[in-house]
Amino acid sequence: MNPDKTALLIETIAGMLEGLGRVAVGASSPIPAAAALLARERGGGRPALSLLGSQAGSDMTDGGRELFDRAGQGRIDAFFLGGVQIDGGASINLVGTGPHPAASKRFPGSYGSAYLYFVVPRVILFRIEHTPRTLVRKVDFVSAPGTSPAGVYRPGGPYALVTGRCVFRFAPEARRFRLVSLHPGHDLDEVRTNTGFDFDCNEEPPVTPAPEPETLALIRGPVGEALAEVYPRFAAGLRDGN
Amino acid sequence: MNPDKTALLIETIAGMLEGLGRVAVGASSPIPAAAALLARERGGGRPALSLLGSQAGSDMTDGGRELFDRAGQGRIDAFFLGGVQIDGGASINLVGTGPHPAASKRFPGSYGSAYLYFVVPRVILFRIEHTPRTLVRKVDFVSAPGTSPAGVYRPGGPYALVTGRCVFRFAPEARRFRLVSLHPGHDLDEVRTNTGFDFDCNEEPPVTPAPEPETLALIRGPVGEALAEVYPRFAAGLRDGN
Amino acid sequence: MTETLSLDRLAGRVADGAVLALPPDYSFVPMAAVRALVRRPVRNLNLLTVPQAGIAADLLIGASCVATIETAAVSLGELGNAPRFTAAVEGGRLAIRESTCPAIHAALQAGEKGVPFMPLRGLIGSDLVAARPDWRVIDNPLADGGDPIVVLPALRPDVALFHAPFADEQGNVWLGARRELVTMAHAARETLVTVEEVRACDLLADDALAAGTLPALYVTALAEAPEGAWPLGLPGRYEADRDHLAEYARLAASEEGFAEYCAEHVDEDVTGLCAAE
Amino acid sequence: MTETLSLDRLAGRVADGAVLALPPDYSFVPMAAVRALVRRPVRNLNLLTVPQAGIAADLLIGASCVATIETAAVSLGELGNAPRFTAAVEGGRLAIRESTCPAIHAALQAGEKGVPFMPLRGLIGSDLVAARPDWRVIDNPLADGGDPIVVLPALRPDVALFHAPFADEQGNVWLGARRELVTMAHAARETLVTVEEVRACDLLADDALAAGTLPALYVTALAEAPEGAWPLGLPGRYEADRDHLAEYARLAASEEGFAEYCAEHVDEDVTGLCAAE
Repeated sequence: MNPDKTALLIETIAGMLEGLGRVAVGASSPIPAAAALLARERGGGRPALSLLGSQAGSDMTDGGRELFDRAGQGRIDAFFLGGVQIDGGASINLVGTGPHPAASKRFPGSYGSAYLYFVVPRVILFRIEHTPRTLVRKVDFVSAPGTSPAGVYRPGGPYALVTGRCVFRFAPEARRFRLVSLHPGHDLDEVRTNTGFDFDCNEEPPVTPAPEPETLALIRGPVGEALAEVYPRFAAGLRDGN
Repeated sequence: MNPDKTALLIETIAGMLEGLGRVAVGASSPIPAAAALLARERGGGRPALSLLGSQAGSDMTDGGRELFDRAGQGRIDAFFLGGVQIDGGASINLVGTGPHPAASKRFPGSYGSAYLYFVVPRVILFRIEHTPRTLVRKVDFVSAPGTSPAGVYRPGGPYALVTGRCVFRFAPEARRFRLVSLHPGHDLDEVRTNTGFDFDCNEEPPVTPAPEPETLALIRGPVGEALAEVYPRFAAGLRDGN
Repeated sequence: MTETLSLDRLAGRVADGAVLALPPDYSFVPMAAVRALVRRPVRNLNLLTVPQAGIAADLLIGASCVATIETAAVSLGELGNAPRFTAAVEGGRLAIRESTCPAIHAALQAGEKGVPFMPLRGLIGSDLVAARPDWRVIDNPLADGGDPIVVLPALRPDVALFHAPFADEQGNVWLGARRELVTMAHAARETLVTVEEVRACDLLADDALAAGTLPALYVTALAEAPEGAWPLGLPGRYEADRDHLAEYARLAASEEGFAEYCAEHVDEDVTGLCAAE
Repeated sequence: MTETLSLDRLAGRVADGAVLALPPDYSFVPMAAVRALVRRPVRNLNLLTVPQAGIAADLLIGASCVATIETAAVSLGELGNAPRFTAAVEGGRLAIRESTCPAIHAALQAGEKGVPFMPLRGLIGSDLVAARPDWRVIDNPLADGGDPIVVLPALRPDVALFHAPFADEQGNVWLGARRELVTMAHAARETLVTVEEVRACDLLADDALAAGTLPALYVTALAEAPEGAWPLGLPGRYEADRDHLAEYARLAASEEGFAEYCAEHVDEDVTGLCAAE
């Protein structure tokens, strides 16, 4: 991915984390991790972060369950999830395509999604690949549902979906995504063609704002440095601007 | 208490621990702790011990819950409980006498008894004071019941009751105690007079065997030494034979 | 961010009427902070002892700071029954929520996990179940009926308060193997900690120390209180002051004696820390 | 008493058909012992990944040692999907019990506590619930109805197996902050541990080390296996061998390549430890 696009995604996600108290980032998530570090840099230490897979960035001392226990305690304000498939109701599938269990294509599994999606107030879905294969009308397997019936304990849920083409916000009442901006160089027709689900949108959606020079300097500087322990190659790319 | 009686009680309880894998002893229980140490000394390291309140004798690293979790896992073969009152059905009361909650006489509370009595296979009740005040027909408050109806999960329960006058074994089918020996110098009439509940017994119960000289040497030697960390005064008494 | 406060300011953070969780006498008991609470004085506390308590609870009860107590036992150990606790219960002046050690541990674990309840074996047939209408006996939903089991509601104390050997400047607190305090802090909405000292280091950066560290995330505020567990001991640091504890037991046997004890040992801040602020 | 065995003898303690719990790639993975299991070869394992797994599970699956797997995910992380796991599931040769990380942690805590089940929030509406007939949705018994919650049956693995930096001669094992391994060992019926080294010390006698120590009580047997986590890293000791892991990912993409990998790196005991017995 070109460095402008990477910086754009980092900037976009960082904007969604402003003012929060604590953000956790799962393993193998360099762009969300960079976004969280950028938000912290701008917020003077807030949000606090827990970076999974990082020694220096993790402050967990109660084993693998601590992240989930913290989320259950209400101490995690935002988290990131992806999906082999994401559907128009914000349900995600991390298990496989085709009929379960004899999947025609198997993926790793649900990880903590079936829990965290319910208890973390602001879950940001992030999937760069934006095609009818990834953004589908209905997922083949629900690792975690986007919404729940009344009565189901659910303080958390989907907040936004960030892809390589655009930004959607999720409207819980409508149980639908609404396109809020198109990344520079992408248009609505292209997004419609590449999205397997219906979504709401204005006729002329704005362009996702590109990061200011000061932000780029932060990404190349302190953000890249902090990221280097966990994602050395990705961080090197950031700092070189490629 | 005179040193012969102390040694007799230690010997008696130690005999009930032979061949077990692991014994735990609560805080403020010097005689059971000495008995457990004696059993371990004779058993060449078995049973293994967990002495609560001891730094050197505790091998717990998961906080206050670990003893209970271990017991729930089936890793504790014997434990000791006392009672402000103990009744003929082996129910124990650690809470208070008179109507609850406005007890006429309040005692500390149930501690872990309401759980451990159910899950530790061999619970030895130990109460030196053997009077109609302590051994009652029915306890005023059931901290932990001696037996449970069919269907209640209960791999554990009462094994024996050792007092300053005699030894009872508990017969779970009959749900009654059976006197198995009288301590030297005590007789059946005296026990009957001082026991508030009915119990079974042979016409001429044997005398509780006094410890052999080798056992006394162990009690004065390695047992006393190991005990000194937790019960310095009690251990000093043991080693001086007083 | 963890704040660093004076001892009296720290004690000021415990609201009247709060559910306050305290450690057992074998753990890291915040005696200096308890004296500061009595001096304030805090009122109508709902004490939760994790799972039992000794002089700390007795002092608060004797000083009329406590409305209710949830406990598995209150005792001075080898020094006998806790006199002010005993008198308050016998006099009908203290509402008691009877419990048992593993129930308190399990209910705090439920609080820690954000689940509404935790099952526990045992208990059935104990009068504790009758004394605790908030506990329920249900049929084990995974058995085919006929397997009763008790479920306990989660405990989430308003404040957990304890003393620890040291903290670092980021607010990480070293607790060693005293993990009941870790669970207490995870389950509590706020955690206040007194420490022997604040060290210039990063506890989480050291493999060995990290294993026994409560991360700063859980620590609302810290205060330095050297010998803050006195007259109890701090395992591995200093021994209990047995003579003083015996004096407490003797004096607290009567209301007058207890007042005398407080006048001498509680009403003045013997550590002098609040003046130093 | 904890026994000390050779690596191959230790592997011999895992019975065919056992429920075997393994740590996740970010924890202390017993790769040397896993290779010993493949050499044996063990058969029909029921793997439980705590809560996810990587190359260890993939190797056992590729070598036809595994009948079923209970897991939240199997993946090689940045190196992509776990190829032998993926092929086995797609080929219908591996029965999978779908789970999610906190469910595995919670069910092991139930095993640790000796309770038959543990409740967990979330999950409702996920296809995991349908895929797990052993999970039940019940009405929260402490609410007045209308609050559905999932209960998970306790997990008690037959064997927990992991690698640790060191143990002492009494069989106490230092795990630092890797407490998922502590819970695993508490819940398991037997625990087998490989260590970098056995040290002449008493881990429980040192305050700082005790905080991160699994007591010998839980440790059935130990084997020394220097670099026993290789090609994964041992946090704080050595880094993962990224080139080797990439080679694994490349070769294991096909059955033939996997056989080639095993011939080179698994079938011979590269550590030479079994010969040393």
